[in-house]
Amino acid sequence: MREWFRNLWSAIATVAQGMFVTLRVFGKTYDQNRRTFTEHFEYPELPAPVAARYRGFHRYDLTTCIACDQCAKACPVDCIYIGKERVENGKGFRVSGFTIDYSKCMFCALCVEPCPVDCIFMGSTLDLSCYSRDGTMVDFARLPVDVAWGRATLNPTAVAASKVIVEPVHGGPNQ
Amino acid sequence: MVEFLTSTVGLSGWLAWTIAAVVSAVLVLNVIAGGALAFIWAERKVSARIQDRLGPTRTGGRFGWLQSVADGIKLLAKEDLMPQGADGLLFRLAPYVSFCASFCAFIALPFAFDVVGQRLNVAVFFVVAVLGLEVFGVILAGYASASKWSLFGAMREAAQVVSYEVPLGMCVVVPVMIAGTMDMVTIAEKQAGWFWNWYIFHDPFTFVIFWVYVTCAVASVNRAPFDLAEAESELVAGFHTEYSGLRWSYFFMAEYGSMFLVSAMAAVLFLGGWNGPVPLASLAGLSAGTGDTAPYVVRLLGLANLVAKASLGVIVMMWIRWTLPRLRIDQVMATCLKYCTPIAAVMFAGAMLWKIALPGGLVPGLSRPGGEIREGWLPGPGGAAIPGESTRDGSLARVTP
Amino acid sequence: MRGTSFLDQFREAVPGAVVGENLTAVDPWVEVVPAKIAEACRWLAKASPVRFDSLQCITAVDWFEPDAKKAAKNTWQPHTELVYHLWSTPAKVSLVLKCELPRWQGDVPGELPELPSVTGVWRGADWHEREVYDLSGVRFTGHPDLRRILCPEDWEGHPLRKDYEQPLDYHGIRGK
Amino acid sequence: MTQLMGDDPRIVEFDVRTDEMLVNMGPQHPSTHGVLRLVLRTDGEIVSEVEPHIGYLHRCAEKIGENLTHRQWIPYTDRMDYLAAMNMNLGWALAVEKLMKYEVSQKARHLRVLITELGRIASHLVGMGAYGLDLGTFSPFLYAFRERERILDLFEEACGARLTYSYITIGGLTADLPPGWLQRCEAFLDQFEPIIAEYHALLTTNAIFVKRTAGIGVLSRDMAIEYGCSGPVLRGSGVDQDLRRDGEAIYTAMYDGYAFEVAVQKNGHYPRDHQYPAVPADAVLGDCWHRFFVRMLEVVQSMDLARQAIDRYASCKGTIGEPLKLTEKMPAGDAYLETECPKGQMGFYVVSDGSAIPWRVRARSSSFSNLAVAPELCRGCLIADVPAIVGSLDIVMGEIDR
Repeated sequence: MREWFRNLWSAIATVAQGMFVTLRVFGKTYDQNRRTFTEHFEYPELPAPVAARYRGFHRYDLTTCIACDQCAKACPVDCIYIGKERVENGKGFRVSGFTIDYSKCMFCALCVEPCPVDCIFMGSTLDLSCYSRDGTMVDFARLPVDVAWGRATLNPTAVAASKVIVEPVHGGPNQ
Repeated sequence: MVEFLTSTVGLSGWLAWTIAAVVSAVLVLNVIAGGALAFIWAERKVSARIQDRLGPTRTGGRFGWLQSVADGIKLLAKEDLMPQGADGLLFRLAPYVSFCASFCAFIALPFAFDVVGQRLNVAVFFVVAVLGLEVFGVILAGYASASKWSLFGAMREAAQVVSYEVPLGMCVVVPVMIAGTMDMVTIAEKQAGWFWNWYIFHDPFTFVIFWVYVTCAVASVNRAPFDLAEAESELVAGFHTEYSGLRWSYFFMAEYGSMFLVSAMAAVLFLGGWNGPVPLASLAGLSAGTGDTAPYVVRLLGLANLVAKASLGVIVMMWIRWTLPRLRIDQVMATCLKYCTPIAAVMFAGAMLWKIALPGGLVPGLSRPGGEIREGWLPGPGGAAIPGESTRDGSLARVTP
Repeated sequence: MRGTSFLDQFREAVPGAVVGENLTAVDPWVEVVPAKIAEACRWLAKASPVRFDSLQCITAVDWFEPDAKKAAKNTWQPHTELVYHLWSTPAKVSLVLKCELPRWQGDVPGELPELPSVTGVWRGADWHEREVYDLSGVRFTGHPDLRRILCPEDWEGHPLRKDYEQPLDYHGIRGK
Repeated sequence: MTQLMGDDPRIVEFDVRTDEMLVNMGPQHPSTHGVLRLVLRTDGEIVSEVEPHIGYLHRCAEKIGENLTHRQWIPYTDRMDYLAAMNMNLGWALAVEKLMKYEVSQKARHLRVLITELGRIASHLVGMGAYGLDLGTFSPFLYAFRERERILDLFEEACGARLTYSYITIGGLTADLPPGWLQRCEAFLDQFEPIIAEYHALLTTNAIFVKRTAGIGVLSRDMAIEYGCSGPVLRGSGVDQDLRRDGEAIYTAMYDGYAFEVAVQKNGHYPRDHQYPAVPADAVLGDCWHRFFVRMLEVVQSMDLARQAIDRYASCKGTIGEPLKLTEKMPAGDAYLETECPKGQMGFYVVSDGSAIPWRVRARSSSFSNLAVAPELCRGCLIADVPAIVGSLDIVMGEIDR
């Protein structure tokens, strides 16, 4: 019998306690200074804030790239494809394509580290949604340099537009 | 309405009755459907706030107030699937059985003292009985789905709801005993006046039994922490695992309909029905019986009162749902048989003794235990205690005034 | 604990089990005859002064080089090595046992090498042995329920073998 | 006479036959924590046998590891226990460092402690919230995620990712902390500390929660050891083992000088248990409640360790060092190292033939061993207890299937 009352009491007390906790959170969300936790993000309307080191879609500088293949070798998933041509009457390579397959890329940033000329970095674009797999293949050599280097936002439109340009937008540092 | 149709429009009797019935049914149906939409929206918002979120914000401009409508349209557009092994007829029938039960009970529910579909002198009994029919829909759905999870849900529902009828019945009987009638209109009328006339404050036993009623009501409409029939972490979705589209939404509407119903019943039985905590109408000198606009104002006030109380009850149920973990089936049964039933029984006995010992209440001047008998101007069957209703037991006979 | 004295006791208790050891490696290990592994483990777990009451891990390492050119340079012969990592909860020390098995039983390709199961010593070995069987193709005799665990039941081959070739087709799903 | 016999109410004829039923719980089921499939053999509500079927998330991580260099495999360890990727990174990094006999700087060690303890908090928060979800309460889950979100913000600032960090790497960490990070971390810890009481109110002490977990799925001490269970599952059974204290030198060196008590019940008491809710009367050592409670204690313990690490890291001179080159060669040989991850002891085994690419990589996951004990625990329980028991083991399928 004592246990019966104890069970009853503990049930009532702890249920009331739990309900009080949720009620307090309920009330706190109406505090104009605090608001709800999720109210800090207005993602589709405003871009989601990302940290300075955010590892988003790459930034790539075609003008300095020497096509040394270091990033492609470092990539654990082999998602970087570099097209290069020998420069006539000169040394080094001319980059004819620098494609990253974002259906494979896992944003580990291992490609950034070995680059001898610091031409590839992780950017802050986090959304590159597209309707076909074609959109996941981004050829940075055919993107406008501003977009590729992150001064303008990397966006699906630019990626789509880059597919129709036949020539790379710049020939690399040896041009 | 029937009179209007036969005398003024000149229709024959049966046609008039049919039209009147259809009009009333559509009215009630829309009230339930509209109410369900509102409550689904409220559930989203309440749960969101409890969880430090905002809930729907975009649909329909601010506050996502069109969210339920959008959901409804989506559900309408969804394909109605039926598992291959399902019992076709029962599978299709189940949601409607479930919905009808919840819907029928609204007939006897008074919203203000003569705003009631059909005033019954056994309204309490009727509502409890009809509400109990909802379980058939669930059992049919679980059985007919040809899914093992659904079957588990159905078996649990059968065990649980039928058991909870017992303490629920006992809780409901207490106000009936105090009022001396099963007519919900009269029960509510007897609690008129200030809030200390409400039956929840009638004596300590009714106060306790109100909470037992809340527990049993939550259990009997399958809300968390007693939502064993659709325990999503164990049974995927329980009895409605295999349902989709509109059929599924009927279950949903039935659930919200019953939630509102049991809350409204709590309001009528314990919380003074349509009588506000402060008798505004009588303080303002408005009378429900006489005057040009006064009756309408009083009824509207009563309606608002009852809907507010019932909605509050529904919101409390949501609050409970988003706070507590779910019980196990044996614990649900133990709660019913080892806790709710004995407590309800003891409280019932206590309330009875209280009524015998202190017929005038604790402070005689404060409360009016008999209530103000206003049957004189009330339409329909008498609201007074029906002798014989409670004379089966000798002790009860003395209680009835 | 890992010193010679314990090893001597081990040799004495399970005669003929220990065939080699390396006490200077990063993880010192003891090599055990495959046929006696269950017996050795039982002694280590139940009777030895340090009760290795917990099995941490069973690993199979496939020493095989499919490329014949590279294989010629190797100092080792192709074999499958089983590594048992044992742990003693009371003493908080670990022990590494190794077993050398042929890659194929009797050098007949397709015949899985066999050794006794240690599920009788630690019940937790059950899943580990199933995994080794599944991925590396070692048959544990006396295992109560030796089925594939990670791959589907009708999968062919043992993926962690070095000569494994990914199937081109599995139930109509294109491989590679 | 026979007529009478037939009407005798005392004689009940059973023409109802009951059969056992096989039910598939999963791989698409709300409470199986990913793609675990449990085949239940049930008689009504009573489960007579549970058989886990795993492998739905098998991604051949070990085979992939044989084709990549040691550092290139770090992102794959992220994807094992994706709720505590920092701890996974650390496990692999230490295993390779052990083989190479490489020692990171003192500052890097403190930073690793700080980061992994935050990772432990984040993982236990998910474990706790998801356990509430298994028992049918939703709000603690979102409260837990709310706080975890703040930890992920901190991680994002430090390494640029919110889930697959690849932050701790062989030879140290990929980057030092950004300025102001320590203050933000301290602010988070201060802000988080009082919230734990809410979790206790909503779950640990809640009568329904206690009823659902106390005395359910009792894992005895011997069985826990024999099955190779580890982490909170082992400590919940009363085994005093924590690799942060008892592990190998390379790992325990990280925690040198740190003050912490292993969250395990000794003589009927948890360390500093007067600060926490009392153990309910129904709870048996080794049951779901204790496993849950150990996690809750470890959250506090990790906060404490993180605070100590902040102080030490801040007062430590020097740099965190440089990560090793991607193609740094490993000496021939093998090394096995287990570290204390939030889910249990995660072991990494690396065999090298002298090149930068390991010959064989093995990940011994804690959840794998912890889940193996589920059939034992679930024998004879009710259906509703299956999610309660499996949830209390706090498994992550990414780690089990690898």
